[in-house]
Amino acid sequence: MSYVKLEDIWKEYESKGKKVQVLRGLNLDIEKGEFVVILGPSGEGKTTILKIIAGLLRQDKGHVYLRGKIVDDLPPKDRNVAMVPQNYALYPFMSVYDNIAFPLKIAHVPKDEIKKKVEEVARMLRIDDLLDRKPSQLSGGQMQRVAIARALVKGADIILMDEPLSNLDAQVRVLAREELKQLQRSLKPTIIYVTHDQIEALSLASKVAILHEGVIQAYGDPMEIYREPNNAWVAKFLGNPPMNVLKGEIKDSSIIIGSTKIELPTKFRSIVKEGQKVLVGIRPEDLYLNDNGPLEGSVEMVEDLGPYSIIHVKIEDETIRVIEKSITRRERGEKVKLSIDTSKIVLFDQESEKNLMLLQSKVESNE
Amino acid sequence: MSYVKLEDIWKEYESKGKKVQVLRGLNLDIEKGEFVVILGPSGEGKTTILKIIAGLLRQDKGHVYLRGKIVDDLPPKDRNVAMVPQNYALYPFMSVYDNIAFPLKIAHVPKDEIKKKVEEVARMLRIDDLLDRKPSQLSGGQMQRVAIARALVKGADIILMDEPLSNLDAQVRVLAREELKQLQRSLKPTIIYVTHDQIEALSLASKVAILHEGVIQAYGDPMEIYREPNNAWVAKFLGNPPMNVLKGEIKDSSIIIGSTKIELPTKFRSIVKEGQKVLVGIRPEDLYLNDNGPLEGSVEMVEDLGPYSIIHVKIEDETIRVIEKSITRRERGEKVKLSIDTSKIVLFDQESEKNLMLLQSKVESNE
Amino acid sequence: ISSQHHVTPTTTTPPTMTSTSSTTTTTTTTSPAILNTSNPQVLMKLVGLTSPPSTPVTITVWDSYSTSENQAFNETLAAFEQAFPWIHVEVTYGVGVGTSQFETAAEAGKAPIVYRDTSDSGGALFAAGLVLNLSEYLPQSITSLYLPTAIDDWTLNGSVYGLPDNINYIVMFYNKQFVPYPPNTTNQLIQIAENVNKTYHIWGIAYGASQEYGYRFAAWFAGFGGNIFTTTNGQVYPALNSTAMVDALNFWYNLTYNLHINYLAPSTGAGGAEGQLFIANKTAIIFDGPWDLNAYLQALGPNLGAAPLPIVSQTGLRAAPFIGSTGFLIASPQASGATPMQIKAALIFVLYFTSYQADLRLWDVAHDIPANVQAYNEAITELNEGKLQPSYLNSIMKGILEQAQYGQKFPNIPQMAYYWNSFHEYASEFFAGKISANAAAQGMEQAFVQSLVQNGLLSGLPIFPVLPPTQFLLIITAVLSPLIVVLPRRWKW
Amino acid sequence: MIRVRKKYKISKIIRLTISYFILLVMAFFSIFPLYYVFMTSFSNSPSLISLSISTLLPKHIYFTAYKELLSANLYGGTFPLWIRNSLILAGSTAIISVLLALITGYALSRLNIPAKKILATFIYIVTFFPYTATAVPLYLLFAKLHLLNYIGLILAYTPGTSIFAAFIAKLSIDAIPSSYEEIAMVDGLSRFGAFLRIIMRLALPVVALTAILGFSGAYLDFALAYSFLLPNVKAWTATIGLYYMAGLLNPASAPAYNIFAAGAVIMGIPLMALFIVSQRMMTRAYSSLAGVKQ
Amino acid sequence: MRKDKIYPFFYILPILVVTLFLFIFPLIYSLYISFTNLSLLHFFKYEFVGLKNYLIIFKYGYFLELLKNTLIWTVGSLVTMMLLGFLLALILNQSDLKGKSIFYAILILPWAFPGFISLLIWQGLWVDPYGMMNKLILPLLHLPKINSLTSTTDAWIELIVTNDWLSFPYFMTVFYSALQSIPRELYEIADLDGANALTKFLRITLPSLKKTIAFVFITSFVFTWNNFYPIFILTGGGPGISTETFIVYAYEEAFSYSNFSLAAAWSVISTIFVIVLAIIVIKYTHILDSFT
Ligand SMILES: Nc1ncnc2c1ncn2[C@@H]1O[C@H](COP(=O)(O)OP(=O)(O)OP(=O)(O)O)[C@@H](O)[C@H]1O
Ligand SMILES: Nc1ncnc2c1ncn2[C@@H]1O[C@H](COP(=O)(O)OP(=O)(O)OP(=O)(O)O)[C@@H](O)[C@H]1O
Ligand SMILES: [Mg+2]
Ligand SMILES: [Mg+2]
Repeated sequence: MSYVKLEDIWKEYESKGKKVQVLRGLNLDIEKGEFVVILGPSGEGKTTILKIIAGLLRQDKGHVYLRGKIVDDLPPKDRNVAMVPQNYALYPFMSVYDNIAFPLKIAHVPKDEIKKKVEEVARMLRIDDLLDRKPSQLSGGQMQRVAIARALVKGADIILMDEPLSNLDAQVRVLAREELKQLQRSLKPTIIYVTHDQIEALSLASKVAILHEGVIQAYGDPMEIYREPNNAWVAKFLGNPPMNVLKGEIKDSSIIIGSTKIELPTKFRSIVKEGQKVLVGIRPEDLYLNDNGPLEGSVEMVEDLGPYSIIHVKIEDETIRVIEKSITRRERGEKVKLSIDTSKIVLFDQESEKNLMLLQSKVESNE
Repeated sequence: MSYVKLEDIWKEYESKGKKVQVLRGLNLDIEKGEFVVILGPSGEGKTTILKIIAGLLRQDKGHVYLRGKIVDDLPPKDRNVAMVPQNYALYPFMSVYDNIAFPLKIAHVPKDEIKKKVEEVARMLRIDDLLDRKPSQLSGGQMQRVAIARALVKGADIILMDEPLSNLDAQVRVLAREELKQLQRSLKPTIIYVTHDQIEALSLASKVAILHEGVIQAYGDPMEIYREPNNAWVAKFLGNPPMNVLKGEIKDSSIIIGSTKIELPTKFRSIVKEGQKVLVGIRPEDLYLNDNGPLEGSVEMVEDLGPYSIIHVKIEDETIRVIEKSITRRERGEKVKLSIDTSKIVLFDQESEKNLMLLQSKVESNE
Repeated sequence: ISSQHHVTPTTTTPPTMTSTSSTTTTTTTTSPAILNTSNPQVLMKLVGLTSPPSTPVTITVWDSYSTSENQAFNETLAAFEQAFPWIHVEVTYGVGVGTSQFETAAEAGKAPIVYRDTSDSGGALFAAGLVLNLSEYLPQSITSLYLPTAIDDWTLNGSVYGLPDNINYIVMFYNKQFVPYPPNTTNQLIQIAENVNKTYHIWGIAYGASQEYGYRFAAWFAGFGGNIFTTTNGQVYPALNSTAMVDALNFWYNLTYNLHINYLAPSTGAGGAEGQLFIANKTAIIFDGPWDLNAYLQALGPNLGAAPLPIVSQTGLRAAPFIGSTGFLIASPQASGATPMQIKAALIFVLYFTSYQADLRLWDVAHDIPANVQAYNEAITELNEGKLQPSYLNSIMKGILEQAQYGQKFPNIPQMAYYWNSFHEYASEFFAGKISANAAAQGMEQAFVQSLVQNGLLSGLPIFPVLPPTQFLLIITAVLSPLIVVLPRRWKW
Repeated sequence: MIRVRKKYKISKIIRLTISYFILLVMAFFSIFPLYYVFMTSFSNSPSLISLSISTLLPKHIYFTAYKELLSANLYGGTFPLWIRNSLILAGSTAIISVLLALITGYALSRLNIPAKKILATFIYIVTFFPYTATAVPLYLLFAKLHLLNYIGLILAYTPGTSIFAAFIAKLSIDAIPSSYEEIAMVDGLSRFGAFLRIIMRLALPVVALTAILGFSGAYLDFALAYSFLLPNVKAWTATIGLYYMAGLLNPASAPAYNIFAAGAVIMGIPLMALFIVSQRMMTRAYSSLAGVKQ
Repeated sequence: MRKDKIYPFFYILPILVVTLFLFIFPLIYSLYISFTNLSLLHFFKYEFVGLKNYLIIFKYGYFLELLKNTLIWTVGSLVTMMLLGFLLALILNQSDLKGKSIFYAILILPWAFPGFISLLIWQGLWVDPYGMMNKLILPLLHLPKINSLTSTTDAWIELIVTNDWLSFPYFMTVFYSALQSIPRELYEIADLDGANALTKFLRITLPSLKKTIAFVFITSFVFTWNNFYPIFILTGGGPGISTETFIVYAYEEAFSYSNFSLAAAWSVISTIFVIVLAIIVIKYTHILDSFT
């Protein structure tokens, strides 16, 4: 049974007389104890989803189920969910202790019990020495931990997080990410986490849901989606540097990309038709600089990033990104050849931009 | 001759009665046409350096030279430098056109000349169709381009940039980076670029200057510093995930790390003494999961980031990060063995934390 | 901002001050016209000039005339400028009775050279040294040009400090629609008022209880046999705590709260509540001065009547209002920075503007009661001949002039300044029902005494030690020391 | 669950009903005296103490008060002239107040001035001195300096508004990133130029607020204008003029409250329009007060 | 000194000069005058009399009475107008309220109308029984009539209601602005935690506005303490001196009785009171910290 379920959620905003349809029949099913990251570009409605789950907004259509029960008419306070908003929303005039204790005080929990609980959760998050401070005296990372502590202290087992790391320094963010992961591992709450940063999504999620145009485009294991994206948009959106997506055509059991010809991997044989126009998705890490490679181009730009380099190779009209581990010494303008790990390429229909492989399996399962 | 030169710059701030010595005898020499990235953690004084170059702040001690001339007493407007501040600082009440034209208007350039110049630079930066908009109607990337256009339009050949990409979405940031690089290549201004994001530093810089404790810790080709960091701090700071730095000791032409013994590469033979305590720096990408490797540990955590994965391996008491290209399927707790590309390891003195190799070459060159 | 309009009379010291009802002439007093102060030659000679000076002289004038009075003033001014082309007059109109304005300006040395004010305020200014002693500049004979009552008001310790252009006091205005005959006694007054109340359902009387309370009440106080001051061994002492005061207070309290025939109005005059009620036919009788005549005339026309205040039936004494006067003063050189020649020009100005012709013009245009003897006589003649237009005005003016017989001297000793507030404070508490009439009379007396003591006009205050200024620096420091609290602990300059 | 929703709806209706009720009552309370003046200005027989309730809904509307007010000539002064004077005076005061407030706010916010805290506290506390204590000394001082004129008035009006506004300006400028003016300086403006052209523009809500407060302060003042300008009828401001025009300070004139009311309406309308137009700016300016550190 | 250390002074200079001339000079002058016997009787030849004026005030003046009145006036006005302003701000701040801007525009009008004229209008409105207040409004609400001539309580009601009318728009605006700048997330989080409207108000709204309230309170406290027009015009301090405040008294002393030195002493005493009170508040709330 799903623990959090969104069923055909529609939501429209009206601002200055203009109506904006933000969510358009969104469905999402989350199991207990999962860490689901909703990933999507800015302004696509991620915060809106969280607010609808929390009951702070009401959907125009559709239903929200929590713990198997419909909650459309329950006010926020009766939904027993906790939330860490985008900017933490710590009460600036309360000490850390009071911030964390706030939900308990409202619930009229006895004083000493509050004290016990707050101290416990503070210890767990290593903020027990900060309890006397005001939020303005905290660093970003500490604020985040306080916000999480406040969410945890109620004992709500569904926690909604709205880009909790977006205000942190790169360095701190890495640490915070690791912490969060540990936390989820030990307490096992159901976390719905919203972000537009895919590194976060990939490194945190047990499942990732990719939001675009008001619906979930892809939902599942992040690496699965990474490997086998539903459609070209997801393919390009997920991964940094993004997947190279090239136009191609199927001919004679090969894929013709411009003037290059690549062998069609066997798994696609039954799926594509002769002459079908496709989009070929190749991850930058599945391309290798290789003097015997079939693709030929010239180096346009090299980005040395330490652990790996990104090489922009211009092939005919298109620029392809290639990842090479460790430091490269390619020069701009240098001619290079590339080979492809064809087992890893993904094919999309050129018109619908849908993943042909998944389309096929869906057709199959429907039959 | 150096084009921008900072000579023994000291700067102290005072806030709430406490004095903070931010810059402590900083020296920096920048050639014409270079793209220098000043990289340092937050709050180390990067912005301060830019402001001192621009003349917005006055150093307490030391001198600033621009184009070979001392400019300590020149006000900002006479230094002929351009600046792209951290938040772009586009005037919200002016259109894009007026924003770009502003420096020219101040200089009382004739109207039609302004128009010509603005349009030219706008075309170059592909914002010529945005000229009528207000900054609030621009996306982050567009804002950046407008800010750069404003910097370029004056024709100043020294451009100071203060973390111009820090407010952008991850996706956009990659594109913006590429653009900036292209731009520098075609116009050849001298760019001094400040950031705390090392990906940016590594991918953009023709030279990188690493700022820490008020002085430049390392200055030079980014990959050189990456490979051969001056000291353990730089080693750990540069690179993401950072370099693994382990305590070791030289014994019998080997490096003893805990209970593991690694052969001492020949290049270090003449440098280290028997029994010397060292810090051994190993980049995560120079470690390989290899069943025959000398190091043994258990997987503590795996972060799949798409193009590569970071595997945290616990060896005795220390956690080591290892990069593996592409997606890994190691499980938590799994026992693994690691081999090291010993040719790439770096040795530091355990006490001074200085790079032994560079120390040696310095001694030599001094002799 | 002062909503307080009209005279708040202040100090003057007359040679004789306790005369209850110094009778004023109603019939013509033929005085030999020795001086024609409208004649340029005469005036030049009076101030000791044989010929006009070679350079023109400018004098500044603050005038306090009302709109209609200014019509007359402007006519006189035109004539004056023709007669004295070498005197240039800069007039500031409508200052009101800005005594405090004048004082502040004087302190800055910017006072106008010529200033128009009431006699009592002028007396205070004279006592303070802000205005000239005209007796030092003009022959004694000029006093005979003015009504004795008027010029007395302008005399302090035998020195004349200003020249009057009118006299004024309050009278009883009534509405003939409601009041069949002007009441001659308070019993009649009550009877008429009760009748009005019953018949027309309007107020019999409206009596303003504003800041000017004391000025108006003085008339009734006198009617009940009271005196504001007594003098023992040359020492002036307040005499408010008397049965007269208690009776007078109770009389009005009775009319207001027991008989409900008097409306206790929050503001006085034609602009105030009492005047508006009168204008709107909502009250039959009010007590007000001729300065508001025009407003009532316009509203009531032939229905307006004027008569002297009635006789207080309990005592048989007339209610006697203060007889005041308004006139011109010349600022002392210290206050205005005037040159001797400007002073001379100013003297010519004040004489000219209080001359027969000037005063008569005021009478004709604005019905001011002349202070100039000749003008006064002329006015009486006109009235007797019924020359005023419209004709019902003649009887009204007669009624007004008749009151002058029953007035009382306006005390202009400096002590008088402290009467107003002392009286007002306790009278208003009495009418608010907070204290009894006895307590009010006692309280006002005590407050009066205290004010006098505080201002050094009555002995009784212990002598305070005068510390040297250095010690005061210490006190100032102590006083300002709370400021230290806000200073940060570690302050850095 | 439907009941929960219903309950919520009912409580919402109750809440809104109470709100509208209070708003209507208060709206009536605010507008009643003004409506009263407005009606008085169109009446023929003037009285501020309305003698009948029917004054509130008059059968006839007279423009006599306006005609008289606009055509009357008091010793060379006319109401339109005084209004013009008032506008000039108030406008100048507004401009100077804005400059002073923003310069001070800028200095407090941005510049490193020794003993800034003490200075600011001191300046703040100094404004606690009442008018009764400062009026006479000020008059004397200005008389000595030959400043009993518009310049003096503007000088005297400015600080009251400015000091209060400077604190709000300080808070607003705190919220403006300094890079805005820095970039302008790098682009060729001096610091003061950047202040004038960039900071003032970015702090527009405070500029508007200060301007309004400065304007209305000077526009409505009576006491100071009275003591400074009295001798010169042609230099009077509308408030003084109106006072005399309506005969309030002139005991011997018939009171003309309808003229007074007409003047008040003429004076009040531009001011009210100004307030209403800039209410959003004001709200924004004041909200920087809430941004103070907790 | 270096140039960049000097230029800040040019920015602070204008306000310093202005303060010096317009506040410090008059203050010192008043202080000085309060130690002399400057009055109409000693106009050009006044002399130093030390603390005499102060001794007179404490010995013969109505010091306690005036202090009590001033406190009633200041606290009474301030508390009611702040509550009123706050209530309206809260009402206007409801997101589902329609016609907000119209109501706001109407409610702000008293602030935008020439104040001295408003006072005169109110003076007329209060006249018993002819003013509209007593004739129409109060009977309509079944409230007793108000006559400031006959009752001290009535006089205070009249003064405070009028002053409320004059000033509530200011407080409404300030509080409304402040309310709007409270982040909505704070309330949303509290909603999730189950806070009811009252709890949210007490635990979020009030604490968020603490500083604003404190700042507005001090500033307005001083303003009201020193504001004498309403009293001067409406009751003139009566009946008796039961509505007279320090400032009204000082004003009358100076401008009606020309006893400048005594008036100065009263002003000084009054000022010391406000300053001490204000400093305690400033110190306690640290309100000025954010402004400096
Ligand atoms: N109250 C509102 N009124 C009108 N439009 C709104 C409102 N709230 C959000 N929107 C619009 O709805 C869209 C989705 O908003 P939402 O905040 O859910 O996006 P988001 O995905 O959380 O974005 P971000 O990553 O920037 O936080 C946006 O385009 C936004 O402009
Ligand atoms: N005006 C100032 N007064 C006092 N301290 C200051 C001031 N400006 C900066 N500092 C302090 O000086 C140090 C350096 O500041 P700077 O802004 O140069 O750092 P930065 O490297 O640019 O940091 P970031 O990456 O966060 O932008 C910081 O610790 C900061 O707190
Ligand atoms: Mg969001
Ligand atoms: Mg910085």
